[in-house]
Parts: sequence; C-alpha cells; structure tokens
Amino acid sequence: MLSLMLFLPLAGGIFLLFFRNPRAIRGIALGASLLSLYVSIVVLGRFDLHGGMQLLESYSWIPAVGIAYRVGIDGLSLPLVLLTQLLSAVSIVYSWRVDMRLKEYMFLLLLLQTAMLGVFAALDFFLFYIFWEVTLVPMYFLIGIWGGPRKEYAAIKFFLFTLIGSLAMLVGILLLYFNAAPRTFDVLSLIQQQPLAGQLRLATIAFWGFFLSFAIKVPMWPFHTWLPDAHVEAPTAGSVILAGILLKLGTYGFVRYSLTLFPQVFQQYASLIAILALLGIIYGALVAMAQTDLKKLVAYSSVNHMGYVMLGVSAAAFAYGKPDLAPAATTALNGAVFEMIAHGVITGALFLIVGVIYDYRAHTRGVDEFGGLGAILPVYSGITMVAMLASLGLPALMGFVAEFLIFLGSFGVFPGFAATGLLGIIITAAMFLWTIQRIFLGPANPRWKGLADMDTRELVALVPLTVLMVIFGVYPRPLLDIINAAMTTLVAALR
Amino acid sequence: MQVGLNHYLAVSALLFGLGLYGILTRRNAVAILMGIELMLNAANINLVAFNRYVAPGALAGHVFALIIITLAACEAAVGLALVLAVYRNLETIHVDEINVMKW
Amino acid sequence: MGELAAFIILAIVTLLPAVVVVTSRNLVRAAMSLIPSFLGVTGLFVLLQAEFVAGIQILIYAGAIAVLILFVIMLTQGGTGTALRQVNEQQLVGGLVAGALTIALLGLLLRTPWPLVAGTLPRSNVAAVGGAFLTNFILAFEISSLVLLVSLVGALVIARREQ
Amino acid sequence: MTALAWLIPLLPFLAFGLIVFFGRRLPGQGASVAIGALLAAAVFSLLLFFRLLGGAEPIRSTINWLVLGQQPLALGIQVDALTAVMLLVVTVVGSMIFIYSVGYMHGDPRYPRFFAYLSLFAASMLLLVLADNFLFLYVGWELVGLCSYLLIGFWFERPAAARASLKAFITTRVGDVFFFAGILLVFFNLGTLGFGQTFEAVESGHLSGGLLTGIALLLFGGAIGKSAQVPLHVWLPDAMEGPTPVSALIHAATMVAAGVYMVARLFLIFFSSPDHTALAVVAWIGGISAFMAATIAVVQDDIKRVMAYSTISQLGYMMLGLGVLGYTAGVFHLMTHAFFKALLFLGAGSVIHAMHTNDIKQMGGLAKVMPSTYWTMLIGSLALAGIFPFAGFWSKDEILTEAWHNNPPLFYVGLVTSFITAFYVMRMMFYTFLGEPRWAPAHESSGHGQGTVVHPHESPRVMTGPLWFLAFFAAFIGFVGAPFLGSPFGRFVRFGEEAAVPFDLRIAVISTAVALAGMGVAAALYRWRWLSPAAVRRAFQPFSTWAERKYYFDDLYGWTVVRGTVWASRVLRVFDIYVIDGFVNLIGVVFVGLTRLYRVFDLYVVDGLVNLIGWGTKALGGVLRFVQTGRAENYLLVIAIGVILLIIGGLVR
Repeated sequence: MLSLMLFLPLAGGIFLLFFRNPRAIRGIALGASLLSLYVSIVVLGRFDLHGGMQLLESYSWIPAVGIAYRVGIDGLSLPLVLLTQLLSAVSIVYSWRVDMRLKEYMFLLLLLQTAMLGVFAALDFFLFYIFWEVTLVPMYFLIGIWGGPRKEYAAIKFFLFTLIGSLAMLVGILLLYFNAAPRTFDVLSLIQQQPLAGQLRLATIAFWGFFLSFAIKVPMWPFHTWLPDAHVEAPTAGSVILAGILLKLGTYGFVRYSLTLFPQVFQQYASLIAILALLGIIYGALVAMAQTDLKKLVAYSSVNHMGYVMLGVSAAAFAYGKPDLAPAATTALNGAVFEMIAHGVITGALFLIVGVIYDYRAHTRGVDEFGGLGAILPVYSGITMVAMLASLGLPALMGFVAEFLIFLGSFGVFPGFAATGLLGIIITAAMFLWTIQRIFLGPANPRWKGLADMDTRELVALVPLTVLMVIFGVYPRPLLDIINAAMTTLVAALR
Repeated sequence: MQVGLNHYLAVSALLFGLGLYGILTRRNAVAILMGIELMLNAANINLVAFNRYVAPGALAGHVFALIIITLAACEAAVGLALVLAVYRNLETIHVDEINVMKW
Repeated sequence: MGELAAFIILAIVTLLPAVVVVTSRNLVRAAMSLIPSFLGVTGLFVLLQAEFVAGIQILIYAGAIAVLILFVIMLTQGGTGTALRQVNEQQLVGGLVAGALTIALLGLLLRTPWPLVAGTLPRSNVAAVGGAFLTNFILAFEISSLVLLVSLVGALVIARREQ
Repeated sequence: MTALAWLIPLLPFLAFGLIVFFGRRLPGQGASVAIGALLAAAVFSLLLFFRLLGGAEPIRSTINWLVLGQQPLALGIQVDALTAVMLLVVTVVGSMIFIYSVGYMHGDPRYPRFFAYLSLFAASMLLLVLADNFLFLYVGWELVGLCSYLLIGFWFERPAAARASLKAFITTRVGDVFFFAGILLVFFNLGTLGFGQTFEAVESGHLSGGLLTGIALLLFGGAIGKSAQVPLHVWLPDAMEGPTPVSALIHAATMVAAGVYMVARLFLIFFSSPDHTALAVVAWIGGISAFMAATIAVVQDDIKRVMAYSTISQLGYMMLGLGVLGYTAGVFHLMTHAFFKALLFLGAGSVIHAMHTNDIKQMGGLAKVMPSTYWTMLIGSLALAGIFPFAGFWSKDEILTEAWHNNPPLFYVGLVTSFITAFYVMRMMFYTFLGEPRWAPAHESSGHGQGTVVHPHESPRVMTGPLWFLAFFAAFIGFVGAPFLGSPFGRFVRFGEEAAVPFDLRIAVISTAVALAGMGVAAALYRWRWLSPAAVRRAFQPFSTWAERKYYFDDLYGWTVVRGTVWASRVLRVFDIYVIDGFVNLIGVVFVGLTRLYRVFDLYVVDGLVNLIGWGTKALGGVLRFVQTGRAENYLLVIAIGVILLIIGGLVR
C-alpha cells in the first residue's frame, strides 16, 4: 500500500514521457498526482491513531550489508505525506500554463513528489539517504531551466549547499552503522539499541554531522543564504514545493533522527540551537522587512517560521532527562510539527500568490512598484490577506495554533528564550502588515489598472489551501490528534 | 729444487701479460694478432702443465691444447683475411683510425 | 737439477722474444721474433712430456701461423711503414693494466692450492691422444674440423679481390 | 440555555460568512443580514440577562479544543453577571451603530464588505466577552484587533488610513505580546488555561507573591495596548481615520473597553497580588492616562480627535476606578461610557456627514440647522461632563468616592480631570453648534464666504433614530446604579461579598461643582468671550505646547521603534548579503582559486618531473656517447679492466 503510494507519481511521470501533445501530458500528470493523493487518503483511513509505526513494508535489498527497503508511516510522517501530496497536486494544477518543455517539467515535479514521499516514509538510512539526494536533482533542474535571470548561480548554490550537508550526514549514518551491534541500517532497531549511547565523542560527531545537513535544509540562521536566491530564481511551482515541503525535510530529520538517536548530545547543545533558532526568528523577520523583492520577502519569512519550529524542537531536546518537563516537551513538539504543516500550507499559498501576480500579470516582484491593488483585484487581495494574516499568527487561523503550542511548550522548558521569541511575533506582524500596506492599500497605482483578477486555474490552486488554513485554525483536533499520538510515544520513548 | 706446477703457471702468466700488453698498445692490426697468439700459447702452457701435474691419468689437457692450436690457426687465417680486406678498402690497418663503428 | 736449468733457459727463450714481439718498432722484427717464442713454448711442452703437442705446436704455430703473419705484413705496407708510430696513445694505460692483470693472475694462480697428483703420463701419448680424440672428445674433434673448414672458406672469400 | 449562549457569537459570525460570499446579492446588500443577526444576539443576551437577574446559576459549557499529551485542553464559554452586562452593552450599542451606519455608509463602493467586517467584529467581541479561558479571550482579543485594523483601513485609498491601521495593529500587537506572555506564565505554572482553575489556584495560594503580580502586570500590559492607556495610546487618535460608525463602535464603546473588561474579569488575580501592588499600578496608569489625554483633548481642533482623547481619558477613569478597588464603579462607568460616548461619536458623525469636514474651527451655529443632532449631543456632553441627572454623573461619582476612600491622591487627579473634561466637551459644543457660522451656505454666491462652501442639513431619520435611542439611555441608564434606588447595579455586578462604598453626598456635590466650573470657564472663553483662547494658551505656555505635540510620544516612537527597526532591517539585509552570502561566495572563489592552483601545480610540477626524467636520460645518453669511440683497443682495455676488477672482487670476498 505504502510503496504503491510512493511510486505512483514516478510511474505517472514515466508514463507521460511517451506522450507528445501537452493536454495529455497535463492530464496524466494531474491524474498520477491525484491518484497518489487518493491512495494516501486511503492510508489515512487505515491509520490507527495509537498504533505507532504502521503499514511497515520490508524487502531485503542488500542483505550482506544489512540494507533493506523498509518503509513505514506514523503520526509524524503521515501529516507531512498528506501535505506533500496536497502541495504537489496544487503546484501541478498551477503550472497548467507552463509551455516551455512541459514534459520534463511535469516529469520532474512527479519525480520530486516521489522522492519527498520517500524521505518521509523511509525507515532505512540507506533508502532515506537515496531519497534525500534524489530530491535535490529535480529541484536543481527546476531552478536551473525554468528559473529567473540568475538561475544557474542559484541552482548550483542550492545544490552544493545541500550536498555538503548530506555528506556530513553520511558520516553520521556510517558512524551509527558501524557501532550498531548487528550492523544494520534499520532506523527502528537503531533507535532501539542507541548504538552511540556509550561513546559521547562519537555521538557528538555524528550529531553534528546530522545537524549540519538538517540545519542547511531547515534553513537555520547561518546556513540560510541559499534560500532567498533559490526562491527568487525558482519557478512558482518549484518554490511552492521548495518552501512547502523541502524545508520540512530538515525539521522532520531533526525530530525523527537527531532527537531520537542522540538525545544526550542534543540536550547538551539544545540551548545553542535555540539561540540559532531565535536568531532565525528575529533576523529573518527584520531582513524580510527590508526586502524589495516579494519572493525574497516570503523566503525570509520562511526562515522566520522555521525558526519557531526549531525553537520548539530544541525545547523538546532540552527537556530530555527531566521527567517533569515531559508534558511541556510534548506540547513543544506538537507545536513544532503542527507549525511544519501550517507553514507548508501558508507559505505554499503565499508563493502561489506571488506567482499569480508575477507570472502572467505584472512580471515584477518589486513590492514598492505595487500599490492600491486592493481595489483592482478584490478576490486576490482577499485571499492574500487571509494567507498573510495566517502567516503572522492571527488566531482562528492555522499559524496561531502552531505558534501558541510552540510557545506553551518552550516557555515551560526555557522561559528566557521563549520570551525573546515573543519579540519575533511583533516584528513578523509588522513585516507582513507593512507588505500588505505597500501592495494593497494606498491610492490605486494607475500602472496596474487593467490587471485581471484570478482565473479558475489559480483559484483551484489557492482556495483549498485557504480553506485548510481556516479549518485547522478554528478546530485543529483532527490533525493535532495524529501528531499528538506520535509525539507522546516519541517523548515517552526518549525517557 | 724440483720444477713444479707453479713455475709453469708463472711463465704462462707472464707470457699472457706480455700478449695482453701487445694487444692494448699496438696500433697495427697484425701486431694485435701476434699478441693474441702469445696469449693462446700461454693458455696452452697452462693446460699442458695442469695435465702433467694435476690430471696425469687422462690426456684431456693435451686434447684441449691441440683444439686450441687448430682454432688459433683458423682464427689467424680469418683475422689476417679481414686485415687484408680492411687494408684494401681503407688503405690503413691502424686500428685507432678504423672507427667506422663510432656511434 | 738439469731439468730446472732447462726450464729456466726455455722460459727465457719464450719470454724475451715475446717482449720483442710486443715492443719492437719494426713490424717484421716483431714477426720474426715470434718464432723463437713459439719454439720456447715447444720446449716447455717437451719438458712436460707432451711430445705430440710439441710437434703439432711446431708444425702449426711456428710453421704456418708465423709464416702467414709475415705474408700479411708483406702484403700490407708493413715493411715499408716502419717509420710510422706503432704504438697507440693508450700505451701507458695498457701497460699498467697488463701488468696489473699479470700480477693478479700470478697472485691468483700461485696462491691457490692445486691438488697435485703424482703420476706419469701414458708412454706414447700420441696414441693416447688419438684414442682420446676419437672416444671421449669425438664431438670436439668433429666441431674443430668443421671450424677449420668454415674458416678456410671464410678467409678465401674475405681476402679474394673482386674482379 | 447553553445553546443560546453559543449562538450569540455564532450568529454574527454566520452573518459575516454570508456577506463575504454573497454580499451584493443579500437583502440590503448584506446590511439587513448583519443587523438582523446582531438584533437576534441582543434578544438572546436580554433573555440571559433577565435569567441571571432572576438569580439563575451562571452558565458554563466547554469543548475539548485540543489534546496535548494525555490531558485535553478544555475551552468554553461562561455567562455570569459581568458577561451579561457586557453582552447587553455590545449588542445594544452595536445594533444602534449598525443601523446608523446604513445611512452613513450609503453609496460606498464596498458597502457589503463594511458590514461583513462589522459582523466579524461583533462576533469576536462577543466571543471575547463570553470566554471562560485565556485562549478564547486571547483569540477574541486578536480578532477584535484584526477587525479594528480592517475597519480603520476601510478607505484604504487614503494613505493616512493605511498607515493608521498598520499603526493600530502593531501597537495593540505589542500589548498582546505582553498578554500572551502572561498567559504562558499562567499555563507554565498551572498547566491550565481556564479562569475557574486559575481562580482556584490563586485562592489556594498556589499562585501568589511576586509571580502573581508579574502575571497581573503582564496581563495588564495587554489591557494597556488594547485600551490605549498611556504608553501605548498613540494609535487611538490615528484610528479616527476610519469611518465614524467604526470609531463609535470600536474605538469608543466596545473594543477599547475590552482592556477594562479583562481587568474586571481577572480582578481576583489583580486583587490578590500582595498589598494590591497590581491594582495600584492599574490605578496610577489609569490616572495618568486620564489626566494627560484630557489635557491633549483641550487643544484638538478635529472633532473626532477630541472624542478620541476623551475616550482615552474616560478609559483611564475606568482603570482608576478598578485600581482603587472600585470593581462595581469601574464596570458601571464602562457601561455608561459606552452609551454616551457612542452617542457623541455618532453625533459627530452626522455633523461630519453634513459638513464634510472634521475641523470644528470651520463649523459653528449648527444648532439651528441640525437640531436633533445638537440636542442629542448636548445630552451626551452633559453625561460625559458628569452633570446630575445624566449617566456620567453616577458612575464618575462612584469612582471618585472609591478613590476618596482608598487612594486620596488619585481622587484629586480624578477631580482635575473631570474639570478638564467638562471644559473640552463644552469647548467642542460651543465651536460646533453655537456662535456664528464660519461657513458660507451653498446657495449664496461664494464671493465673500470665507468658510468652505457647504450646505449642512439634518441627517436622515435612519441616523437620527439611533441618536435619540442612545440619548435616552445616556440620560437614564445612570439610575440603574443610583444609590437611592438601592444601587441595583452594585448588587448585581459586584466582586466578592463586601458591598460597594456607600454613596457620599459631599463628594457628589464637589464633583458636580467642579464639572459646572469647567463648563463655566469654557463658556467664558468661547461663548461670552471674556478671555481670548490664545491668551490662555500663552499663559499655560510650556504645558500647552506639550499638549499640542501630544507629549512627543509619536515622535519618540517614530524615532526609536519605527526608525530603529527599519534601520536594523536595512543593516541586517546588507549584513546578510555581504557577510554571510559574501562568506559563501568567498568559499566559492577560494575553491576556484584552489582548482586553478592545482592546474598550475599539476602542469609544472608533475609534468615537469616527467619531462625532467626524459631530458635526464637524453643528457646521460649524450655523456655516454663519447665512450663509444669505435676503436677496438679502447673496448679491449675496458674488458681487461673489468677482468681485473672481477678478480679483485673474487679475492676480496
């Protein structure tokens, strides 16, 4: 069942290579993606809330070395899988009007979808590493071919940055592999036997290896410079997926691997990582405020949001070993994972919104060149308003619930950092509202007089995301229970 | 004092040295041949002396000496034929002038 | 006692002409002094009771080879060119090397303890040699005859004047 | 009954949903849907009010909003005395304003959207009032902030409105962050968000001492932001950029009162902080805001700015009331203020609607032209000044008696402020309605008209109707708390068991005298012209310029916070590009340099070595060439030497 879901998009991708006329290609691409989405919904139906790791599939691949195709899903990866499916389907719908080399474009999107699903479902380090690397390739081409003016620079920078990180991770994986008693790559058994529990020095090296790779992906403060470039140059659908899901690979990695495999070391450095997260929050918001390019602004806001996630994760890490802080750690983790989903939906929508203005209408992303669009594009400004308000954490929208939980949790673990994090809320609010003001409010800019409002393609892409933001903002129970079950078991296992 | 093996060896060694000196210092090809003949005689002396003092049972030394003599004859004949041919072609038989084989 | 005196005389008769052969400026004198040296060697052979070998020595060496050398000297301006320098430039080095080698050989030969065996040679060693030739050394005998033939033909071919 | 309670906030919310999606096509372009929803809510709150009045138990109902770890987070709503009063205020005043704005916003291109925002505001305000836990309170709190942002910036074509809405949201957001920090602190200590559990913990002493004061002050930080108290009051005057019904509803009656309501709702926390430090802070901040805002109001020329500063001042009064342990007094003043301030704003709205200008210096003599507006606003002003029969007198008097008993210095501050209040409200009335008209009626040729060309007329019935309704309440709502009727309000809404401080005639007389004096001075300056206002301004020279410059708060914030953040963001942007990106590019350049270095190294060193060997062999060959002399005797010599060496070698070993 799970493998079917994983490889359906890829199968669709290969299948569409044999067709020539664009209508067929688009149909198959959307079909494959929707079918995979349907399968994942069936998986959701089958998913038993308190079952821990389910739908396990394991076929031996290279038995000599202990590598097997192990795939499974639990409360942490299921929401992310659903998010991937949703955003991929949305971005395929959005890129309906792409005409340059459509076949490769759709193939790359589907390949990317399979790779991302793989990363979330993989339970074998070798398989995880393969999918992790495979995600890079399509994104590199997406940026490199369909990108903006400086696309080569951005694509290469993106690729190299993440590659260096993943090499560091490889060191970590191998350290784990060689210290494991029966020499295996199986994540579950590695978590069981905690191979590096004893040697602190090795564990630290492995931890920093994993940290570098995930931190680049998140991106955390010092390693974030690839993100704005990659986003500015990436095509809209590309940056939707890049911001929507690829950033989550890093945080997912932190929660799934760093937290469970190196709890003592992570706890030691938790305060340092928290500081980096805080820097991400405040630094991201401030720099976003100074941006003139809308896409770069949203990119830096992602740095800001992922800072919150990392604040939650480092809070959970800091609470390792202190049983009384367990509830706070669970809340922080719940908040962090919920924020991942929330950020995925919201920033996905934001990038689509930027795309709507940029791709076929104004062809410029300068925030100051707009003004008074509120009157000209009512529907568009309505949806953007909702997305931006959700992003700055307005209650009754998805962003608030996540931030609320993160602060509830991290305040319990280290009040000092959480308090400074609160400062971030004001700056984020100021940044987004200033953007809204520069684009939508003020006198109607004559230059954009004739702009058409959103067409069906864009509406079909954006409306589901906006509806999701409101639903999960008002009543987050359904999504949160899945995450909560997984997080409670994870935190309990940590003790 | 009895004439022993060493005496003969001494004579043959001296004769051999003289022959060698002849070869190394003479410019004339024929003189060199003469030197060679002397060295061969020295060798014969040795052989016969060894036969007489070391292995009187069999005449191996004599046989060897005889073969050397015959070969010396052949060698002299061919050598001199060569010298004649060289003389006819290069009008000189001074060895140091014949350096056709120079690199 | 007489044997020692004979030995010494024969040694001198062998070595002195050899020195003349090697050093004389006049090529013909060198060639002519070659013969007494051969005769001295024949005497030594006689002392060593090797009559047959002595005979052959006289026959081939003194008789044939010396004459042959004289002929060649005569054919190649040998007689006339005595004024030319007969010695090449590496005379000094050659002498030294020859001396060194002689000393080395002497040192080598005299100091090695040869296994002397007392015994007498067979009476008439001609028959013995003839027998040895055709029994133990038949191969050497045949090959030397072949060599003789080849060198004979070779010498003729090389020395012949093309028409 | 609980279903009814849930319905109250949901109805306006549904109205909002309907209007957003089907705006134009709804009856009355969405207006009637909005008004209908709110009126229904008003009826329900009346029902609940009378049930509670009849001594019924407060209603409570909760839902499991989300589960964290094992323990679920139960959130819900409650209706007790305080909530019932607030429900009434919000729904009644709200519906009046809704009806009023049908006339006021008539013909606006985005008419349905205005009512959508108003309904959303009403829904979130009701949610805020009904909340029984910190989270719903905070959600309502933020949503109300959002609606004020949307409504202030409703005419977003005007850049001033856009900036004002941004300023409002950010400043309230600063307050909200303190509020959020307070909530986190509560949750951190108690693990629950419900008010009930929190009050139990406070009573049981589990939460006490400095921590409790800290929490109280943090929560009060939120109130300062929302109710525009001293440090964070700068946004309210600018919020006047929004349409007048908005100012009336949000920035006079309901939203700004949320801060006071929050302090009242969590009064136990403030009350039980050691020796009432929290309450003292509340009182003093209230006092300072009241006095300062009143002084600024005196020098304002824009009719709505005057009202705005008067609101800040009155809110300061309520905080002062609550601060001096006058729980009932504070809440009572909140209710009365809601009515007469809404009335004054709507009156000002109809004046602006007629005159198309806010500047009172360009009005005058409108009494005859707009009689009903004039009379209703007169009632409102008298109520605000606190003259005997009107509502303001009773509530302000109660606050002053409470202040007199618990915190005398604040009593004097209160007294002076009421003097200034009476002064500026009368000044506004004289400028607007009495005296000679400073505008030229339209039909005359505008040759000599020195004022603007305009033709003032009385507002349509749909606007004057609500004015009279509110005027009735402004006049008689006071009697609800009147002592000689046994202060029914005091018995209904009170904190703990001890009754409110008994009515003190002496204070009532003093306060009325001070109010009358204030009005007298205003009349002297503006009606009978004994003194010229310019002379008075010169007399109070240092203070009046301060007041005109609004105590330099705006410039202070402008310089420090706004310019600071913008500067910081610009510096960080440059830092980010040159330092971090620079570092990354540096690594790139370094590696390219290294690769070039390798190429050179490879070319010269490794290749060089290979060539060297080749060259070496050739050279050696050249040297050895001379050995091959071609002369036989040299070779013989070499052979001889070889033999000698061999012999020596053999001998030696």
